[in-house]
This record gives sequence, C-alpha cells and structure tokens, in this order.
Amino acid sequence: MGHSNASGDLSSEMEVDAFRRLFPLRFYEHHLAESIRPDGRALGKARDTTIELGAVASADGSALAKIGLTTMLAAIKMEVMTPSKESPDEGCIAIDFHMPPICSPLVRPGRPAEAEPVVSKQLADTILRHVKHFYGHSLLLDYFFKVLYSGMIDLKDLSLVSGKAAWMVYLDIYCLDADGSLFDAALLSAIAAFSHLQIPVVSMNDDGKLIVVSEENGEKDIVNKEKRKLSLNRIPFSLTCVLHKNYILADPTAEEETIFETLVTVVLDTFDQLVYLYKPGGLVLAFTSSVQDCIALTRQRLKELQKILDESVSGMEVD
Amino acid sequence: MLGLSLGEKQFIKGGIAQDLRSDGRKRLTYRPISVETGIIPQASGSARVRMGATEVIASVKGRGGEELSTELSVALQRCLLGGKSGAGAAIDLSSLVVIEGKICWDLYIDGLVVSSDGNLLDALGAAIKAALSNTGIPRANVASGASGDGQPEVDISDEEFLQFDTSGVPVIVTLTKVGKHYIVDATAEEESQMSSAVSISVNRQGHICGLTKRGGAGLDPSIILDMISVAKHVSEQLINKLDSEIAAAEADEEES
Amino acid sequence: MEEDGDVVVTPGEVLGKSSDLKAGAGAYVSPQDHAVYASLTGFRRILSPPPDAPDQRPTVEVTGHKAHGPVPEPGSIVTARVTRVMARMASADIMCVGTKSVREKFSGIIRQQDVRATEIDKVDMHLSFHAGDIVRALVVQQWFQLVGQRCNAHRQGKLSKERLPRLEDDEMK
Amino acid sequence: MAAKAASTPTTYSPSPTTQKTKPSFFKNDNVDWVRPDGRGFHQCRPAFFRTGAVNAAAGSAYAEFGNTKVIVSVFGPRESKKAMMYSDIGRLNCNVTFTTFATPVRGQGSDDKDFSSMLHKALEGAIMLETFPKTTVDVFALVLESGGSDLPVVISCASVALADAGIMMYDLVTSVSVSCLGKNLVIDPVLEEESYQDGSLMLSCMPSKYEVTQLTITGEWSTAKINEGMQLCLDACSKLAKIMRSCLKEAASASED
Amino acid sequence: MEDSAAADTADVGGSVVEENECRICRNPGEEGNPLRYPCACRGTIKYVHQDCLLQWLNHRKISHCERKIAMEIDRIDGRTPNQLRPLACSRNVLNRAHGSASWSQGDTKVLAAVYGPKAGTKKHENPEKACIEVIWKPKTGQTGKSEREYEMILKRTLQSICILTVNPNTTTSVIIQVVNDDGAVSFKDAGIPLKHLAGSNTYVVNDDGAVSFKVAICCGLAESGYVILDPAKLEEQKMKAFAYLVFPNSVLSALPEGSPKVEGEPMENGIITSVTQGAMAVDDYFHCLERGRAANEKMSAFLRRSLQPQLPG
Repeated sequence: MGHSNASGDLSSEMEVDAFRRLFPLRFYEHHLAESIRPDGRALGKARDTTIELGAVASADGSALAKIGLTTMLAAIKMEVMTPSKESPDEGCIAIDFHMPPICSPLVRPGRPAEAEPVVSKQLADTILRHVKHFYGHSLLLDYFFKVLYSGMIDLKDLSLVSGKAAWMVYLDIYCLDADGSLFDAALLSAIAAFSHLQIPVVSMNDDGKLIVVSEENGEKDIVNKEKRKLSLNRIPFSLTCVLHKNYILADPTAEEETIFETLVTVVLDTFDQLVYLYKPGGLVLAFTSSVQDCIALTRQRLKELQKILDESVSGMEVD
Repeated sequence: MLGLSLGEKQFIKGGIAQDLRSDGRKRLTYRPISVETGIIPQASGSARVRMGATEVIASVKGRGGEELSTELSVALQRCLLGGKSGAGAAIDLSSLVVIEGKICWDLYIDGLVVSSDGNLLDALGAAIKAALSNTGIPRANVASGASGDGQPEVDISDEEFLQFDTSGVPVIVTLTKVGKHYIVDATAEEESQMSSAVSISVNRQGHICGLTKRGGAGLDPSIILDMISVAKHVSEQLINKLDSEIAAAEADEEES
Repeated sequence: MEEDGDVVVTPGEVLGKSSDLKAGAGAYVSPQDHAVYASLTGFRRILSPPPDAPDQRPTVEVTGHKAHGPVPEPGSIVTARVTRVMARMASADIMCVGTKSVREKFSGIIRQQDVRATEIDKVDMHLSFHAGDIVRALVVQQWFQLVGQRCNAHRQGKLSKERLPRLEDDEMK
Repeated sequence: MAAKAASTPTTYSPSPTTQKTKPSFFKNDNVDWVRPDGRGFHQCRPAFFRTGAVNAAAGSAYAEFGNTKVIVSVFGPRESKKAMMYSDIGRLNCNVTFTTFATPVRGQGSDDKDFSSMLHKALEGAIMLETFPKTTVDVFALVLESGGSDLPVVISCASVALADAGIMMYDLVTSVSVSCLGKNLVIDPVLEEESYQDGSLMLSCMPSKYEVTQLTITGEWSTAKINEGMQLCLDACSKLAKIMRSCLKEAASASED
Repeated sequence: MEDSAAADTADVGGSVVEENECRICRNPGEEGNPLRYPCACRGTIKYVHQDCLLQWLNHRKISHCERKIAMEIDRIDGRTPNQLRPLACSRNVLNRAHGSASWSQGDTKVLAAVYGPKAGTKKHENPEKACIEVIWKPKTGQTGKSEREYEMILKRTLQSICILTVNPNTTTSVIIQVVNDDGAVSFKDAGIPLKHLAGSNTYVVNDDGAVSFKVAICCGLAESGYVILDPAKLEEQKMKAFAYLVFPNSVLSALPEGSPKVEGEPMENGIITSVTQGAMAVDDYFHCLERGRAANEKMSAFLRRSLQPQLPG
C-alpha cells in the first residue's frame, strides 16, 4: 500500500516520540507484536504498586496508593449524625472521588472532569454494594443478604447510640496524578484507608453531643470502647484491562486507555465473588474466553494486591 | 483597559518623574474630595464619596449584597477588620455586643462603585469611614428575666440610637509606583502605567492597620518602608480633610 | 568551546558581572545591578567567543535539565493534523514542533492564500485538505484571532507531493 | 439507589472545637510561653521540598512544613483557551484548592479565590511572561493538609514547581509569614497560633534580587514592628531559598545521572 | 406501593399451606414461626423454619442452599425466569427530533430522541469521527451521579455500534427520558430504542447491514442463585445482583455457514457492554451471559420485525 509506505518513510525521519504522537496505534502494534509494551511491561502485568498508610495526619484514616504513576490519596473523616428512623442502628458512608486540576492537563478549574461522578458512583457501588433498598422482606432474607451479599463494611458497626447517634463516614479520594486505571487505584486507596481507620473514642457531653476524648484520661462514659476498628470482610480488588484485537493489556496507562477504546474492569472480592464487571462499549466485543481471561488476570492481581495491603498494614503495626 | 498611545504613556510617565502630573497635581496631592452622608434612607448609615471622577457609595445595614468584586472586598477587609483577635480593627467590636457571648450586632458594609477613575480602594475606605460616622445603631434593652439557657428577649428602641466612635477608623492610602516614583490618588490612566501599588491603611495614631500590595513587579524592602512613612504623613492630611468634610456633610444633612 | 558542566544553578543565582560575561540562553542581565543571573535550573556553561568577534566577552548559558514542552513560534516547522476544512481556511492541531512532539496540542489555521506560492486565489481548500490529513507547515505568524486560534501555519511545497496519508486508513474496517 | 447519598443527614464533627478565648499565656507578655510545637519564636518549621510529584504536569513540587502539605502542578506554556486581548506576553493563571480533609473540621478550607489571586500576585513579578507570548502557564495548587502558613508554603512550592517546569524566572519566590501575638512576633505560625493572632504579616520576595513581590499586613502595627517583621521574613526567606535551591539542584543532578 | 403489599400476602399465603413441614426440624409451621421457602427447591424440601435455617447455615458456614439448581418458580407477574416482559416499540413519536422512539417492556417505558448529526461544537469535535453525546433525564428529580454514569456507559456503547467515520466532525445528541420506571431501566430499555433509532436515522447507520443492532438484556440474580431475566422493579429489590448486558443483534446471514464466528463463538455472543451491580459468583455471571444470549435472539427478532417496514428493500 502506497500509504503505509509513505508513513513508513516518515517514521524513519522523525523522533520516536513524534511518531508515537502521530501514529499511536501503529506504534503500539509494533510493540504488541513482540508481546511487550512501550514501558517494558509484559501484556498481562500490572505496574508497580505501593500503599502508604496514614498519609494525612488530620484524618481518622488515610492512605496513599500508587499504581505506576497514578496516585490516589484517600482520607476518612468521621462525623456524628442522627440515624434515620428506618435504620436506627446504622451509620452511613459517603464516598466522593475528586480530580483536582493538579492531576491532569485535561482538568481545568471550575470544570469538573467527566470521570469524577462516574468513578464516585462506581466506588460507592463496589464498596457499599447495596443493590437497592431492601424492605418488606422477612428477616430470613435479610440474613441471607447480610451474610452473603452485604458490602465490605457492616453499617451496623457504625452505630453509636441506637436511634440517637451513628457515624457518618466521609471518604474523600483525591487523584493526585492521573495516568490511567483511575478506578483501580481509587478503590485500592479507599480500601487501604479503611484498613488504616482508627475510630476516635467519643463520649456524650451534657448537651447530648458526642465529643472526642482521649482514652488515657480514663473518662467513664466512653460510648464506643470496643469498636475502634471496622471489621472488613470480603475486600474487593479490581483490575482494568484493555482489549485490542486478541491482545489483553492489564492495567493500562492513560495513553493506552485513549488509544484502545475497549476497557474491561473486573472487581473480585476475597471470597472470589464477582462484585463488578464493567465494560462500557468499545470497538472490541468481549467473548466468553476474553472475559474469562480478564477474570483470571484479576484473580492473580487480587493476590498481589492483598499481599501489598497486608504488608503495609503489618508495617504500620510494627511501627 | 485604556487604549493609550506610546506618546501618551510617555507623557504620563514623564510628568510623574517631573512631579507635574497630567492633571496638574503634584505626586502626593489628592484630587478634590467631596462627601455626602445619609444618602440611602433605608440603611443604618451611608455615604457617597467623590474623588475626581471616581465615585463610590458605602452603606452600613443589616443585610449584605455582593456588588464588589471579591478582590476589592478582601482588600477592604484586610484594611478594616484587623487581626483574628480583633486588635487593630477599625471599630471597637465590643461596641457591637448586646449581651456578652450571646447576641451581638452584625454589621454589613456594602460598597458600590458608581464610576471608576482610579484609586477605588482609597475612595471606598473614605466612604466607609463616612458611612460609619453616619451610622446609628438602635439601643437594645435586654428584657429582664433573660437568665438561663433560653434566648434572651431584646427590646430594640426606635428612638434611641448609639453613634459609633469612628475616630479609630483608618483611611486607606494607595501609593502607586510609576517609573521610579510613586504617587497618591492615581487616575485610571496613571494606574494603567503602574508597576506596582501598595495600599496602606493608617489610623489616627499613625499605626498601620493593614497593607496590601498590587501589581507584579518586585520592590526593594527599603522602598516599602519608605512608602509606609510617606503614607503615614499623607494620611494625617487625608484624615483631617475627611473629618472636616464628614462634619460638613453631617451638618448639611441635619439642616435639610 | 569551554564547558564547566557540573555546576548546577537555579533561577536567580548570580552567574557573573555583565562587564565580564554575556548572557546566553537561560540567563539574563539585571538592569539594576548589571549582574548576570540564571533564569532556569540547569548546568552552567561558559562559551568562549569566536576569536574574530568584536565583543570578546564569553557567553554564559544555562542549559535546562528539563525544558518545558516545545511551543510553536514564527519560523517553526510543525507537523499538524487538519481538523476541519472551510472554504477559505483549514484549521489544524499542531502535534509536533520540529521533531519534538508537543505536550498539549496547539491549534492553528492554514489560510487559503498561504497554501501555495502561485495562483493563490484559485486554491480550493476542500481539494487540498481533508480532515485528518497530516501536514507539514511553517508557522508564519502568531496572532490573535476571534476564534482563539493562535498561529498561522503555512504549507510548503506542492500539494500532491507533500500530502501525507490519511490517518484513518489503518483504522477503517 | 442513590437515596443514601441524596438524603445526607446533617452531621457534626466530634472533635473539640477550638476555644474562642485564647489561652492566657499568649496574652501575657511577661511569661515565657512556649509555642505549641516547642519552637523558638524566630525559628521556622523544618521545610521539605520534592520536585516531580505529579508526572502528568509539565513541572510539579510537593512541600511539607510540619503539618502543612501542599502539591503544586504547573502546566504549559499551552494554548490560551480564553480569548484574550492582543498581547506580547504570556498569561499566568493560578488556582488554589483545599482537600475536604485539609482542615480539622471537614470542608472548611480557607477562601480559595483569595488564595488564588494572592498566589498570582506573588508570582507574576518573578516570571518572564514575555518568554511565552500568547500562551498560558497554569499554576494549580492543592492544599492536602492545612497546618498554618498555608499561603506562604503554596507560594514557595509554586516557584519550585515553576522552576521544575523550566519556566523562565527572574528569581525563585520565597514566602514567609509572621504572626503578632501580644508583644511577640512568631515566625511561620501554625494553625493554632494563626487563630489567636493579633496581626499577621506575609512577605513574598525574590531572595537573591532582594525584592519584595508581595506584602500583606493585617492588624495594627507600629512602623518599628513592621520593620522587625519584614526583616525576620526576609532573613527566613533567604534561608528558605537555600533549601529550595538545593532541592532543585539535587533533582537536576539526579536527572543527569 | 400497592404491589408490594400484594407480594407480601402472596408470600405469607404460600407459607401456611397445610401438612407442610420444615425440612430441618420436621415440624409444621406455627403461629409466630411460619414455614418459609427461601430457595428454589420444591416438593417436600421446599419449606423451612427461619430459625432452623439460620442455625443450619451457621453450622455449615455456607450460604447457598445445597440444591441451588434453579427450579421453576413462578414470578410475581407469572412469568418464567427466562421470560421477558411484553415488548412494545413505536417509532417517530416526536415531530421535531430527527429520530425518536418509545420503548416499553412491561411497565417500564422510555422515550428517546436523536438530534443530528449537526456540526460539531468546539468541545465535541473530532476530525475523524462523529461524536455522540447522551443526555439522560430521570423520571423525576435532577441528574445525579447515577445518571452521569448511565450517560457515560450509553455514550460508549453507542460509539461502538454506530459507524462514526461516516460523518466526521459532527455531533449527534441522544436524549433519553425515562417515562416510567418499573425496573431494568438502565441501559436495557434505553439502549434498544436508541439503536433502533439509529436504525431509523439513515445518516448514522448505513442500510447495508454492516452495523448490527445491539440488544440489551438485564439479568437479575436472585438471592438463591438463580437467574431471572428482565426483572420488574419489585423483583429488582429482591435481587442480590444484576448484570446488564448488551450484545450485537444476531445476524441473519445469507451465507451457508451461518453467522460469522469469532474465536469459535458466533458474533452475537460477544459482549458490547456489561455492567453489574452487587456481588455474585463468577459462574453465576457466565450463567447470566447464557441467559442473556438466549434472550438476545428473541429481542433481535422483535427488533427486526419492528424495523422491517421502515428499511426500504
């Protein structure tokens, strides 16, 4: 083909990064044919991942998660609320994902990124995992629901004084550097922040308000002596993959996400339940085999991530 | 933005360097100032100040509006409100207390720029000073039996008004640096040629109550100190001038 | 040419007196104290003047360890992708300046009268360009236009020869 | 299904709110009081800078002064999106935001708009705007944690980020503030001190050119006090500049290897 | 919420049938401790006391019924698990839009309008491709995070099925209005009329059949692990998890080999879009996929029928 020859000629005379900019797909296909990605990774391999717990001193729980260059800072602040009449023994979790203008050249002040509400919603779905409000059913179904399908956190653990006070958990996740797989990094930082969370000790004051007291002072009316940590069951971990022809690229960078339009995000929990499988359109159709491959990659990744998380948690305890 | 030709720019700069500005003033001379008070009957206090072609209105009342750009408001706050603990504030905030720790007056000061020909901050500062002198807050009598937890009942008098002591209200002096020299009360034309400007609010005691710098160019610290001492000197004249104008305006208002 | 490559300087550091040194790239002379200052972070290099130059002061340069992305300016040869073609002009996104790719795209316009040197009023923009074409162009002007486009790209040489393949060729099914 | 989020109930923070009355030792000028973090009155917090914190940006820096932590990203020079007047010089655009968890009580970050314009004023005199005509340089700051003296830290951090981005500057900009507490001037105040202060003075300067780019004073000051405060700030600024320069140099040498 | 009341009575009515006994303790149901049938098991092991079951579950540390095979169980509206609600579709319901359709599935009804292609605005301009913008309007209230998510998913889905290269530099707006929400609104219902609309809009889609219409299916995964298709709102509340799936329309091929195969699977088996909500076992997901594909055929056939008169020759 005359055309491809012409651009082949062009490629010889321009710098690699210019070629990459002008013909990104061709650039990547050269690499994919050799089963390697421009950053030197194998196709199914995720980038280096680190977790640092307690990055924010002013928060009750916080974590900084990095997947490659993508950096997320998650922090939890606990506030007190009056629980709703329908669920007097339950607290509440509000999850917000922010992309401040520092994180990417595409975000400008006053114009929130398109991904912001979408990722917020996805995180809330995966972490809270509530399908719809559950009412009008027998206790038995409730029980089923709780054992099997409840979220990572039991909202009942957030109760302080039944019907009077419960914790409102504000989880805010800030993207500090955006380089693809935002949801994966955001979820990881959120999970890590929850494992770092230390619930403050509170006691009721004369006005009926709850205030933070220090444990050492031996205050008598501590409301939540036992519940200092949330028990996390069924922790979800995720992996985003990119589909292109027959290739599956795990943990894409921002560049890879824009070049290949087909993304598949799989979230599995530690009980091997499928929490989320997200494939929003894209040029490539996902067949059973590729879905299975993505799930298999996620299973592997889950083990890696769990290890990284465990290490960072035990690292904290040593300190 | 003013479209000035190169020649006009040179003329302005050259005039300032020779201490003869384009409207005939010297570097440290103000334009004629005129003050009118009590121009908004609904407000607790109000004043209109004209400085050359710059005209601003300030009013003091219970509710606020948002006519001023944030930047101006912040600069004014900085000049008038003093430190977090209240030291150096324009008015003694304790005069606003009705019951210690329970109820106090909230003063809303609105500034409105009617026409702008430079030096807005100084004009607004003067207008606020005049408006505050013009302000009377109703005397509030605390109804008896208001001890304990409940909200105390407050009786607001329709006839008796308390006047503020406005002698502590500072004036704002903006020194605009054009070329190597600085001038007071710059017109919009002159402001377009400035390299930087320092607004200093000074009270009657000669204490600095606030300072803010505009314009990008750096200034030598010694120049800033020099500007502060010039501002103090200029402020004395300005305060005297304003006080007499305000007194005259008040007298006018009572007559009419 | 003389180099003392290992000295790293940062903006605002004094490199010498203007009586002894000329300010090259990444350096400037302050009119207040006649000193040469660095304006970038990088390595200080002192270049001796060519022996026949009238000014015998050596030039001091700061070569940036990390320069910002390239910015097209008049005279730059740029590679651009045509985004839309109108009757009298085409707009294009500049992707590369010289051989370097830009960090973020700059947009430019190619005016009808700048497409070729002769018979400039007979140029049919729609025959010359398609959206998606990659063109090589010379920046002739940086100016402000109502639409906010900021530079004017000029296509060099003959149309048919220089025309590069359309990009979507390898994407279409 | 979004019902939970939508009907967010009113909540309050259980942390004890800062007392309205300041502790007596601040007021009492005769008693030798100790600063909350045990520093001397004229001693700054240890400063830490790191460049290249955000890879997506052209240049970036992270600064940590005690509990004050900020990140600044610089983008550009890039196409100006805003239609602007004909001009030979570039445009500087600044924005400062706070995270919701920056302050002890959630979502109470200071007035961002004011910070943005103050940052702009402090920087514009130091940047050679004429070197990038018709383009914009964006300086975006995010205060991760607010621990007092936020704006001075943002300004200093921004100038390191600009240097990292390779934007031409006359000099770095360093910024320090002092608080007036009773008779004493304390430098680089923490949040607690800022909430009790009688007055504050913030000075930004180009240390090696010895020029002030921004100065703001609030509260009542005598000329002598201003003199003293400015001198304190200028001295601290030149020390701070050394730290900033060594950070930049380290990064430059490292990139060479 | 009359429906919910009706459902409750049905539930209770079922649990007090005579002569039934708990499969664990072998006692009949009694006042205050009625028998329930929480899973799909039938016959003599259908009933169980709640307390007994809890005890048993605790003891076994598992959460499934051991016979989780989904036996036929009647749904509230009398459908079988694999049955879709009645479909209805009408086109060109709006005068001003360039293409429009309303689509209903049982009581769930959405209205979709397509405007364009029109000249791309500065923001949505792409020199090589057409842009699609989606605006999702909920039945009541304001656009929230969920709607933003739907918009994004729908946009991406549409981008993958329309031939975008035909009209570069243009924008096509798609506006979805939810008229009545009785479950499974998300994507499923909206998706189909859209595609359908795209079909009626000859600008966007060529008539030559190169574009396969997509079919969206919603599977609900009930708590005991069986799959039902197309849940109504009341059923949605009982589901532990959902899978929303979008497939290409099954292709009627003139070629003798039948539909084209990719990786040994027919084309229509490929997933265009998949979104899940709630946790499920991986196998359950694949189970959903199967059911979804089966339903795909029915939907495709319906779509083709309703489109046929419009497409010339």
